[in-house]
Amino acid sequence: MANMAQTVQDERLKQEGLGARLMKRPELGAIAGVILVTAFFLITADSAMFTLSGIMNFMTPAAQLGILAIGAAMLMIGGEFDLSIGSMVAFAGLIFGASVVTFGLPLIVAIPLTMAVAAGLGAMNGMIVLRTSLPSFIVTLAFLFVLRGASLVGLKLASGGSTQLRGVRDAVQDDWLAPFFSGDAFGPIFVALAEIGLIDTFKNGTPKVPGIPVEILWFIALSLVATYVLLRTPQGNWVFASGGDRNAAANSGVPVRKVKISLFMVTAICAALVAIITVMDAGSTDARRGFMKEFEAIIAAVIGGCLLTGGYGSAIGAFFGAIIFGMVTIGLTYTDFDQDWFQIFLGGMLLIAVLFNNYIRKRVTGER
Amino acid sequence: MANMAQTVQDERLKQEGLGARLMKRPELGAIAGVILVTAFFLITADSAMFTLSGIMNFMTPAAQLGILAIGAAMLMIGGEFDLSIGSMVAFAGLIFGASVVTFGLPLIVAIPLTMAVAAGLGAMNGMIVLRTSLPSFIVTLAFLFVLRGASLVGLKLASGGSTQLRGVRDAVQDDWLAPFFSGDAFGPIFVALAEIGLIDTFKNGTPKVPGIPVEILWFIALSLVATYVLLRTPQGNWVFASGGDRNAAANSGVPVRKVKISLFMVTAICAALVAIITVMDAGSTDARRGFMKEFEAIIAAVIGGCLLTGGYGSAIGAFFGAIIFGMVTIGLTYTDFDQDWFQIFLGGMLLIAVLFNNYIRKRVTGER
Amino acid sequence: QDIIVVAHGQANDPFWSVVKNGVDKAAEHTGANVDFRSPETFDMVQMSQLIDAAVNQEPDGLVVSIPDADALAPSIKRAVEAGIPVISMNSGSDVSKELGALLHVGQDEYTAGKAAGEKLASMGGTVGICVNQEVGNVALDLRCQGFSDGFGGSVDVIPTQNDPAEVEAKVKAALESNPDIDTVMGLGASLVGEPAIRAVASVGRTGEVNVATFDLSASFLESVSKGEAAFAIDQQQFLQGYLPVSFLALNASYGLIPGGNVPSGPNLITADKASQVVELSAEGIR
Amino acid sequence: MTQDTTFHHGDPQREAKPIIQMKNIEKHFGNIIALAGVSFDVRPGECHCLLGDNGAGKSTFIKTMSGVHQPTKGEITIDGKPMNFTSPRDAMEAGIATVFQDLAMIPLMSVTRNFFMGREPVKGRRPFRRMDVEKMNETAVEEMRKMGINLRGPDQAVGTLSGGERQTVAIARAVYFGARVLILDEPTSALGVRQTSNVLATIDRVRKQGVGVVFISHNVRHALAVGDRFTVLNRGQTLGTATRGDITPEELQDLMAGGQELAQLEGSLEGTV
Amino acid sequence: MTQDTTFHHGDPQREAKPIIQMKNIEKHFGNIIALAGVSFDVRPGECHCLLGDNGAGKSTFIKTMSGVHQPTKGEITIDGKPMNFTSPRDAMEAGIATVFQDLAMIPLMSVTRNFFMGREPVKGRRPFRRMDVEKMNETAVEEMRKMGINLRGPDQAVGTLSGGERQTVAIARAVYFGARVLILDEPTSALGVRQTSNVLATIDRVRKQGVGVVFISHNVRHALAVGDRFTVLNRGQTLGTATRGDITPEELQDLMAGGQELAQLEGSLEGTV
Ligand SMILES: Nc1ncnc2c1ncn2[C@@H]1O[C@H](COP(=O)(O)OP(=O)(O)OP(=O)(O)O)[C@@H](O)[C@H]1O
Ligand SMILES: Nc1ncnc2c1ncn2[C@@H]1O[C@H](COP(=O)(O)OP(=O)(O)OP(=O)(O)O)[C@@H](O)[C@H]1O
Ligand SMILES: O[C@@H]1[C@@H](O)[C@H](O)OC[C@H]1O
Ligand SMILES: [Mg+2]
Ligand SMILES: [Mg+2]
Repeated sequence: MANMAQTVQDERLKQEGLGARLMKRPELGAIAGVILVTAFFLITADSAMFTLSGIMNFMTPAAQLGILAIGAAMLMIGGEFDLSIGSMVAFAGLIFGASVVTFGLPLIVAIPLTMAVAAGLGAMNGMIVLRTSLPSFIVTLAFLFVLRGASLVGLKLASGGSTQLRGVRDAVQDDWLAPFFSGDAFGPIFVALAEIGLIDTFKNGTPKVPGIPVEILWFIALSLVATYVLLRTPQGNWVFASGGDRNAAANSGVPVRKVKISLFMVTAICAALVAIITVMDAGSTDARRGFMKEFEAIIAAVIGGCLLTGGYGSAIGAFFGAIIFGMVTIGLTYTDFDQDWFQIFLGGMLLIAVLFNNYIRKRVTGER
Repeated sequence: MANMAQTVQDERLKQEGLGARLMKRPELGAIAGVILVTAFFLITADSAMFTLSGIMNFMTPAAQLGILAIGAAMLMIGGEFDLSIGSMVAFAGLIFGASVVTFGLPLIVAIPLTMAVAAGLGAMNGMIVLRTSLPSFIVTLAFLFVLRGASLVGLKLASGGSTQLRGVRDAVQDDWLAPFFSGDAFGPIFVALAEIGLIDTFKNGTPKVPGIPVEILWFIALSLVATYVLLRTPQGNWVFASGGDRNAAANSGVPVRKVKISLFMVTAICAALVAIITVMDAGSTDARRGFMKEFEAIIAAVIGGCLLTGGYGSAIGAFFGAIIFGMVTIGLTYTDFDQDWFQIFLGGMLLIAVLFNNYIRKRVTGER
Repeated sequence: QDIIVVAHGQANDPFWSVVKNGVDKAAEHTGANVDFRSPETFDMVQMSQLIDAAVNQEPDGLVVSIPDADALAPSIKRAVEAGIPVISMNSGSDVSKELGALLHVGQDEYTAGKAAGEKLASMGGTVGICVNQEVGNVALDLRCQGFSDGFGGSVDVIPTQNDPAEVEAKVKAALESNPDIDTVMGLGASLVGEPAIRAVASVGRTGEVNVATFDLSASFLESVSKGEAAFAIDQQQFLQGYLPVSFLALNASYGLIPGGNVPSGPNLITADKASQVVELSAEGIR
Repeated sequence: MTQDTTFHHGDPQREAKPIIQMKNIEKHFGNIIALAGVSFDVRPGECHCLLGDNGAGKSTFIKTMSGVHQPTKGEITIDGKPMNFTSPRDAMEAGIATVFQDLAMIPLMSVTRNFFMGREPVKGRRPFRRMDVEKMNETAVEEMRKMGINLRGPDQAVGTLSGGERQTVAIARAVYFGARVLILDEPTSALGVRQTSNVLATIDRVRKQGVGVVFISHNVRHALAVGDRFTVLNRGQTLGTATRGDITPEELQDLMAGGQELAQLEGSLEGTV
Repeated sequence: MTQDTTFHHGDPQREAKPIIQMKNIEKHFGNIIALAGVSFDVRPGECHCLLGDNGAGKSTFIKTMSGVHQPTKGEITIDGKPMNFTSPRDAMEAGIATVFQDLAMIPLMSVTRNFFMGREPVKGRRPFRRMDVEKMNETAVEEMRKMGINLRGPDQAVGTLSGGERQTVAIARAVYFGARVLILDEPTSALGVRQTSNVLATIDRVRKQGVGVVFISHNVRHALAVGDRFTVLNRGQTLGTATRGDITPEELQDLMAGGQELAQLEGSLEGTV
């Protein structure tokens, strides 16, 4: 501590404001993007967007994407990709759906089972990548196809010929674990708040917001845990090291193989979690679930400041990246823009948000 | 030359067969994958797959993908991505379609115009990437959305409300340039070959294969040119250098900015070429053309040995990568397998082809 | 008056762009303020969120397509509970009532497929393929199933991705490896129907192999009128956009509503009618 | 040329059993033969210098010793027991710490994180066990200061350090995790005058504590200053091992240049290299 | 300590106009001040040594001179005309060739391709103008041989070369593209005995041809062997410039260590650094 104070007095250092120090963190730069996007929608969007229920509304997809994005971000920091997470959502959804509907398992069995299967597949991805030293891009791409195909075949088996498996809601509705993975949390509080008029209600008196969707809580919790792990534990240090330079890390004694395989497993488990939550919420699963989510997750991580080349990034950045992406995709529907222009706006907003975030960070840190 | 002969006699070198020397080249490793996939289909698929007409049949989509893949491979070697090439196919298709149908321009104007627009957009991509030093992944992703959206809006304008613009075939059929960009080449030769019985004919005597689809010729020509440029010209050297280590390259005097911007332009022009060929072949264009092609192009390049991190790869590798991808996608239809298994099979074959290619290369070169 | 349409297909999908044109036209005619929205891909989870977003804005009417009743039910019910009049269209005829929608405008997919199958069988077909470009969309599965049941003969389903070149090559591959195939049923006109016609031509069997497709495209209709293809199944999706919006506008103004579902299709377009429809299709109306 | 330094070279422990012994190590990369049979050992408390021309195979050899490469042929024993390192972590667990010629640092990571990479100190109980960040920062700054580098702060990214600063991080790290064997591959190449003295003094210090040191250098003076034995490699083979005192600096310098005649400039540069 | 070498130091050309002149250069990285006002010049035919402790700012300074960094403040003139390099290519075109401390090599590319990177010789006519691969290979092997490295082959990837081999590629390249100013940032750090003599001799040779050389080193002997003037940097500032003969080796060594007292070990290491 004394040392630090002393080095700060070094004549080779300029004074630097708190703002500048904060903005150096990759995660905090992304906040600038969130602020910009919020400002944009405050001006252009229907005021319903920023009511409590509007916020829950765009945070729900943001959270579902964000859970994936946090896994993807950790894996990217560790220097690898997983293109199979979208398909993994479908496949884990199938495993979970079949467990509860076809085999009638209780959640306490079905959920760990689903996660275990996902983790096993993630480990397999990782092992192939490490054993063959092929790029993870190509290995997990193969799994993208294989798992997507397996979901189709499996669904047809489980549902007797359809590509949709229904009846999950009925199967789980009385399970004591269900409230942790579906629906809205803190319902009674919201009802109470509505009664005293703090929350808007529909004409029939039910609160417009029945609670906080559980995925939002999972999302926040995971972001915090991931941030803690990355910044405060040895394992987090290993993740950065493995992604920064695999050989240098291994030569310094980092168990690179274990780290990478664990990251593949974590990412797969995140996908399984999203699968469980969305399947329970939707009450059904189909062969197209999670389609393209692998890319959206990577996008969110990159918006949040992760480098594609590994070794740099943050979970909190991915958190804000997912929120930006969620706000932009849902937010545009609150505006009066014609749907034909949707993609033009989506692309434009993404670019502007990222440019702005980048611009702010550079100004503040004085990088060239 | 004398030097080289001398260094080979170095006592610190083991003898090495011609095979080993050849296999060290990234492009030649990919041939192993092609051979494996061919062997697989020779056993499992209907014999129609490897008739002349069957070969043309899978080579046509392979060539369309391959033209994109060669652009993508060069850009990847140069250390950047372009996720907007799929949307660029749609957008260039719109520009081209509108030029010939709506404005009635002759091909000699419409084709350069389309390419110029594409090149301009490519340059814009590149300039944003270089100016902001944002990852190209995120910048071109924004263009993915923007160009896709612009194609829709533009098509509706050009066609008066529909998402399909028709009448291209009628508009171009008498243009002297048309045979270079559509239909089949060497028709007369094939007719002659058919007459002497070297090519199968339909009952009415016309050859079953009316010629070589022009995209296949473009594909081969581009692969050769790209290979030549990469291996034998200073510019090729700069591409490897820029992708290998941007700072080191710039510090050694490589004009990294120019190189990268040119590569973005080349990639966009490849997309425009595919757009022109497919729009003329189909006679129409619509807003969904080129959907997901950016990923397939990257996949083909990676199968062919390009590294995602840049600085390594080959155009010939991408050539074989596209052929592997094309064969695997179309091939299953020739087999008796249940078509629901398509994606499982696609993923599995991709993985096996790449593993095999990798295994062969390692065995031959003695890498660990 | 604010009316919101949430559909599962995108504005750049040729089929849905026609629906959207119908929506826009109705907006123009009724003077209502109408929004058309859809998820970026076929994504039921996101679609339910879009419905929620719409409900938050408390519009005077809501139009939805229902390709997966389980997934969308809670959101639709929430709309109904919130007192928003809901009309369903395109898909979901079977569940529409149960979820509280006022009525449904669309065609029954299975029946349409079956009708097509019967027609193709009557044209002499015995061995067919059903080309599905959107594997996993249950509505499309139903069509192939209906087709297979109505057709009677042997039917293989060929899944493809979204690329015309690939569809063409796959149809050609199927025709070459099984020369007995005499019928090709496509589930979309521009993505499957048109390349299928080219594939049939390239194996020299134009006229021998019957090509039919769901939905319309101007190019495909031209082929129908030239006799290169058998027919297209029109579900007049313009109506699926136009009618619900007008109904809801009238409902908001005067409380009027029709007493039952409106079947907008199926409507087989064969050579005799095709040429009249081409122009309308090119304008995005059919 | 100065050959007698004031270091007290203790008892060379000639009779002590070697900690690590490498026998007839060969290493091939594809068709390239980098090592063609090299034998070498390190005894506790000695500094064994590995010398040789550029490309002789020194780095390849010590990478084999520290588990980075598996030898193509040959045997490694530790305390007389055969050993087969499959990763650098194995070698570390056997008590071998290495400063690699390429330093094995992650440019994007901070000095502290690089310093402790793979061996982070923790505090607190599971599941709240976490890195002891203050201690890490303090230690890193302090160890660097001992080597003669005053860091501006422990959170500067290693990629933005100067060449010598970076090399010092690698040395300080290896020394800090005080092992049974310390391998230094050209540790002083980028160092300033002061930093070099510090490193040589440090070698002397740890040697006296009984650690076996392997020291690679192209600088005859540095080698003579701290070395107890000298092994010279040439084109992948050993030219022999000499003991301090048995060899003159001139002989050693000739051996280091690969035993070849020096370029005709040798005379003119006498004493400068 | 040997200070008189047999190099003939020609006419120091004290009166010649500087080729390049840097005035009050400052360079900040964010809140880090790497250079706080440094002035420096190079005259034709002289070897100007830039010396200083680790982290003093030497590399940062020569990067500014070769167009890698733009100075935060200060002026650069070439032949008296103000210059503003926006890229290293600009500097090269002005006749400045540099060996960077990090070498600026692409590990995945072959020796030949690295050697000629950015300045490939071509043959044939447009549009068939192509690299003259044979000539490139021959030249690369030959230039490396001149520096004392026998390559196995010109197509070995630079990433698989030994440290000294790699450094030699960078030096041979800069020398080959014989410029008006040759900047060498610690060029001998990884080199063997023979290779070092060769490099020092090469510096001497090109200087005699009228090239201005900037030479950075931590080795007092190397500096004294070839230097005509000596500028010492300390913590981003100039401590002053001395001319050959006006300064004793001991003074220079003290200056290089940043003017601070050497660690207490200095005595014991006398003459070894
Ligand atoms: N991975 C590799 N692939 C091919 N050749 C290699 C590889 N690693 C090293 N070599 C070759 O082996 C030889 C020995 O290299 P090494 O790095 O061990 O030399 P060194 O003695 O450490 O030299 P220096 O003093 O220059 O650091 C060199 O000629 C080098 O080109
Ligand atoms: N990009 C950068 N960002 C932040 N600080 C930097 C950057 N580059 C250099 N520095 C700092 O500037 C100072 C000068 O660095 P420089 O590399 O010029 O030193 P040097 O004199 O070459 O040292 P050495 O002899 O060790 O090579 C160092 O303290 C370094 O930490
Ligand atoms: O549901 C839609 C269907 O009716 C149409 O035929 O094709 C596209 C589908 O999205
Ligand atoms: Mg070495
Ligand atoms: Mg330096």
